[in-house]
Amino acid sequence: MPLLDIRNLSIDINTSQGKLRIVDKASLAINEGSIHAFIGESGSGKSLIAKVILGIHEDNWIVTADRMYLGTTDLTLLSKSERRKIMGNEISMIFQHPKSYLDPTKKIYYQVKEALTNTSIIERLMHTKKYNKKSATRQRIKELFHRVGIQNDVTIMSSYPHELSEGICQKIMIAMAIGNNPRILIADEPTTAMDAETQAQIFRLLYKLNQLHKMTILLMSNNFASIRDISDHITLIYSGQTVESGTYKQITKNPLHPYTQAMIKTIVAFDEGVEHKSLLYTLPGNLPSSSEIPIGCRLGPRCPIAQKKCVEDPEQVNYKGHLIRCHFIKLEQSKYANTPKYK
Amino acid sequence: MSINDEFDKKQIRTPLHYIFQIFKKKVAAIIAVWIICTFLFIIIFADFIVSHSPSEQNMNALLLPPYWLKGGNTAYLLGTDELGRDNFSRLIMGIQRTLAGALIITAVVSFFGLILGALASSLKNFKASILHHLLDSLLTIPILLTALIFIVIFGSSFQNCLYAIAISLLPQFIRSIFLSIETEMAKPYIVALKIDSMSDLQLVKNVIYPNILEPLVTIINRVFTMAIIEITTLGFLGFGVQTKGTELGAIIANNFEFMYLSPILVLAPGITLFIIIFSFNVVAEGIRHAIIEAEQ
Amino acid sequence: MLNYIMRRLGLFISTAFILTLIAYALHYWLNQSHSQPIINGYITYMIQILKGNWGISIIDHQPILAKGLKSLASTLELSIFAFIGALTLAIPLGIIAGIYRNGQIDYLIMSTAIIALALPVFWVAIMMPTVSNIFHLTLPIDGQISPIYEVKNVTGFMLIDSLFTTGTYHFEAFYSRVRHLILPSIVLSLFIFAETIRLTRHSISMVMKSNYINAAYSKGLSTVQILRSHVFKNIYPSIIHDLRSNLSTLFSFAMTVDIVFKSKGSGQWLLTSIHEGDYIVLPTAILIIGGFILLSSILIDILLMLTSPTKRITLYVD
Amino acid sequence: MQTLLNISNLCKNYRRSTGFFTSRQIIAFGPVNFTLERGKTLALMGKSGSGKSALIEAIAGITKPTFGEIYFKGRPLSTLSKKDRHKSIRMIFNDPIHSLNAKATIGTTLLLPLKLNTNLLAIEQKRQIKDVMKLVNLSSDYLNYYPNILSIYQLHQVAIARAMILNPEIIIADEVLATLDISLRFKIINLLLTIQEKRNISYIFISHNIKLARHLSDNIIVLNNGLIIKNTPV
Repeated sequence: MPLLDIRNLSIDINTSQGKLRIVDKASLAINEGSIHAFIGESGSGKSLIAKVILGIHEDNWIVTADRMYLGTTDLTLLSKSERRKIMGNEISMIFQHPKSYLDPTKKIYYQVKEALTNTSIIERLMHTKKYNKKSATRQRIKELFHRVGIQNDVTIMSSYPHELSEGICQKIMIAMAIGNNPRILIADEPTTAMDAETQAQIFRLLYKLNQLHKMTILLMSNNFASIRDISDHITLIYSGQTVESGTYKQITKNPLHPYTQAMIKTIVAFDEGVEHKSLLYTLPGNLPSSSEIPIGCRLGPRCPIAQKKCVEDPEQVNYKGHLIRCHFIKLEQSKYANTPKYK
Repeated sequence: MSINDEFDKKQIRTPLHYIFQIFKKKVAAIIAVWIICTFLFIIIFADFIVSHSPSEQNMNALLLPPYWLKGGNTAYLLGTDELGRDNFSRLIMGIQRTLAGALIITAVVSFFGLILGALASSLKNFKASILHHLLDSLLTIPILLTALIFIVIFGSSFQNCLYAIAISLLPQFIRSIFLSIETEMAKPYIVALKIDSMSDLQLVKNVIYPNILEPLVTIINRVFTMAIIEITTLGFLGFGVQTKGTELGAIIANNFEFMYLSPILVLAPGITLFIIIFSFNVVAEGIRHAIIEAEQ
Repeated sequence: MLNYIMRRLGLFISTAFILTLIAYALHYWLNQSHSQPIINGYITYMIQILKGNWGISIIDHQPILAKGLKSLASTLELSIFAFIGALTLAIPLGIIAGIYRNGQIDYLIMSTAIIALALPVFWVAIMMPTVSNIFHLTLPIDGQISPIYEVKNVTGFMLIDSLFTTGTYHFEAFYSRVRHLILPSIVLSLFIFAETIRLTRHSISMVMKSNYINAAYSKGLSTVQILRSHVFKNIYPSIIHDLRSNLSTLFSFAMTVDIVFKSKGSGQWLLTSIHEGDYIVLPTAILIIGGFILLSSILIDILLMLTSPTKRITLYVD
Repeated sequence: MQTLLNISNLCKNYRRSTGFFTSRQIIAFGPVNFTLERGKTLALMGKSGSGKSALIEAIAGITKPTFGEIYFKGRPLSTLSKKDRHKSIRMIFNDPIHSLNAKATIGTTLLLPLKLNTNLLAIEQKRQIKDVMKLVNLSSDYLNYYPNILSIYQLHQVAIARAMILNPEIIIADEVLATLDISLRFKIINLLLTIQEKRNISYIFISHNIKLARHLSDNIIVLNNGLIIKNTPV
């Protein structure tokens, strides 16, 4: 049974032009202890889904879902304030531009301390006996910092955010996020605008957390290439519709949806080396803006195999845990064959 | 000029047009606009509205109450003052002088301020630093003190009051304009335009001023408010009073002693003053919000 | 840090220098007989100023400097009173308006602020006695202190000086001074009140939108806790900075108020001097009032810098 | 093969005040030497703070170098008029949204460089604008639009059109691709490559992605602390 199970989540936003369906029947199932990659271009609705999971969405959003469970709790039944309690304890989130999530006028120590409200009772008893409270918290923060790979903890604790680099700030955010041992960590494009080396560091750190501490991670990204290799499960979203979902192997070796195929073709072809200065493969057209979403399958106008039928909304097909939302999957052709489609 | 003649332009709205469309939806601001229009009407046609000459004295009707109270007289809508002059006529003439004065000051200060602000922003190094120190020191002198000094220099008359206020408001205006230009100049699109060979003055005139409309509205409204308050304050303090013409602050000062006998003498000009400032502020806020909404 | 303070002091000195030039220009213009060339005249003038010889009033033959400072102290007392009153009311209201932005409460508070901003100060000042009469408040409506008390001039601040008279009058003189301050400071506080509400609301709504406030919410903190630990520290620099740039406007209003309430402040001092033809006080007034505003702005700058970590770094960089 | 740009001993220092009276010389970059040939692409790489941005700003004419000279087709750039300089070397900024004037239509933005730098007739200006729109695959309907309703990709197209409008020989791009989605990134690369093939122009660009830099460029220069530590042909 998945830890986080979302089925047919739809988000409508009331605007001056009427109701806009931004996210259309998105489904997401995250298994405990896995890294789940959630991939979509910017503007495809990833962040909106994250906000809905956390319950920090705006009031003019209309959220409907068939099922939205975290473990055994039904998130749809909870009020906003109850949802807020779950945040931090059971779901933690890290964002892009971590520096803006740190208060510029407070030292790092106080900000991390604030996040660590619910020390377990036993831990607290142990510490109150041995040390005074302050050094106990310091000790805990130190441990956390070491877990996320921050070396000079003493200096950093007494620094202000603007004195630190984005990479360090992201590590601090991760330390704060895992401080309360959440059941799931959501990372929303955690490495945007960082240089390649820092990006790699952050991804390595997340991978290590998953491997050593069995942390469940939902990793959202627009870049298939950078997170593909650390993830166990991959879900792709296009313009608010989840198009394909499956294990790492299913998605990379046997992509069935035309969008996934295009995505893989784009990246893999480039990775394997193309002719110098040759044109690169991309899907024709652009991601539709929220006011001009096509009816039916939203990939329709850009899809290489689109037909008349695509103006109807395709049903999601489940094939051995491999979910595809397209009218024209030719299962008998693919059969999870060894020859990947893009070749 | 339309670069693409074949294209149907009807769907595209210019930013100004768009701002105006949003502004039209703001009820309070529109009401305020109509109030301002009424006052403008009063300024232009004051001579036709008044029923009595503001200096005409009627010794048979001293300190009459307004017409709706007992003892009032419809010939004197708002009653008379201690010399038997018609309050209504004096009020109308007062509005004409005060408001017209404030509008002229606002226009003059804005005109010179925009030019000087643009020049100030194109100064470099030493000249800029001298200018800033000069502005800094002028800004430490309160407007009322500056105005008093200029009245001492020019001599006390309504016209000189206007000069004095305009001059004392100018440094503030230049400084605010300069700061807004400065923040706008730091934006990346300005660098891009500089690479298109645009000169600094061209930039300020054609690009920056349209882009800083929102602070501009605030600054100009500020100048107007300060101008009208200073005009009436100086009038109240007894500067620029003239036998013939009249002015709202001076009316209040004249009638001050008779406030308990006939409260309308002080209430009417004060409330008028309040309504004028209030409506201008509401309109300015409305425009500002419209601009902000349009930019989003 | 020291570097910044030095630079501010440098700015203070150069601005003060220009201020003395302006004062001297006015002095030169007012003195019709010019015995010396301009530059020599300026040097002589400055020597006199530095020695403390700021001239003698032609009306009552008293030194202008002492009178000017005493009237400044009176205006200051009024302003500080008004500030305290206005800020204690305006900051909470501004915070409420900022948090419930675009709600009913916000609308109500902002309307009050706009109305308060549009009221002409001198008119409110002359209406104030009537208003207090309506509420049956028997507050004094003019003067600095009741004339039955004789207060010796020690610090120049009547409120403090009146405490030295406790031997004769117990606290009566002090109470009398406080009662005299109430109405004028209410009038003056209207402007500060409106301005502070506007500034607070603006900075609050800016800060509340920021990511670190969202992060604080996601840590499970309540709104009150967030206000206490994250919001205040981030908003007060901008509020104080903006109020600082309104100091000279505020002083203008304070002068108007003390003229109407005849409370022997700077405004009244200048007005009576001008009416009686004693124009020589004007250059002195420029130096005293301008100098005071300049000094307090610079001190506020330095204080702000010392207390806010983010300001500090931006200043390191430039 | 014609050498378009020859940079010799170019250096940029600036003063930063460290005390009330003292200041310190800080070297942004240099001295650096390299050449760029017609139709070739040069990629600048290096950590943040290595002086890449300062270097391209100096080449683009945003800042003045303290020392050294840039030769354009053998002539020192400092002897060229501002107009000629801006005509032959143009820049694409990394953030297309903030580098466009929000109060001007796309047409006005494209027209401005023509008006300020050339003496073309109105008809020729129109023709040139339409040509450049065709070059970047953007419908000329967009000329009457304001930037706020364009998508990110379209804004990038406009930014490229703006750089191409004066028919420059060198285009300088500052991290154009850093924050984009991969598919958009590839589209822009394709566009730049097509333009290079059609007009035979040269690019200098900053990149963080070694793979992309390899694909796009003929030469890669790596900067560290303002100095060239590597200059390798691909």
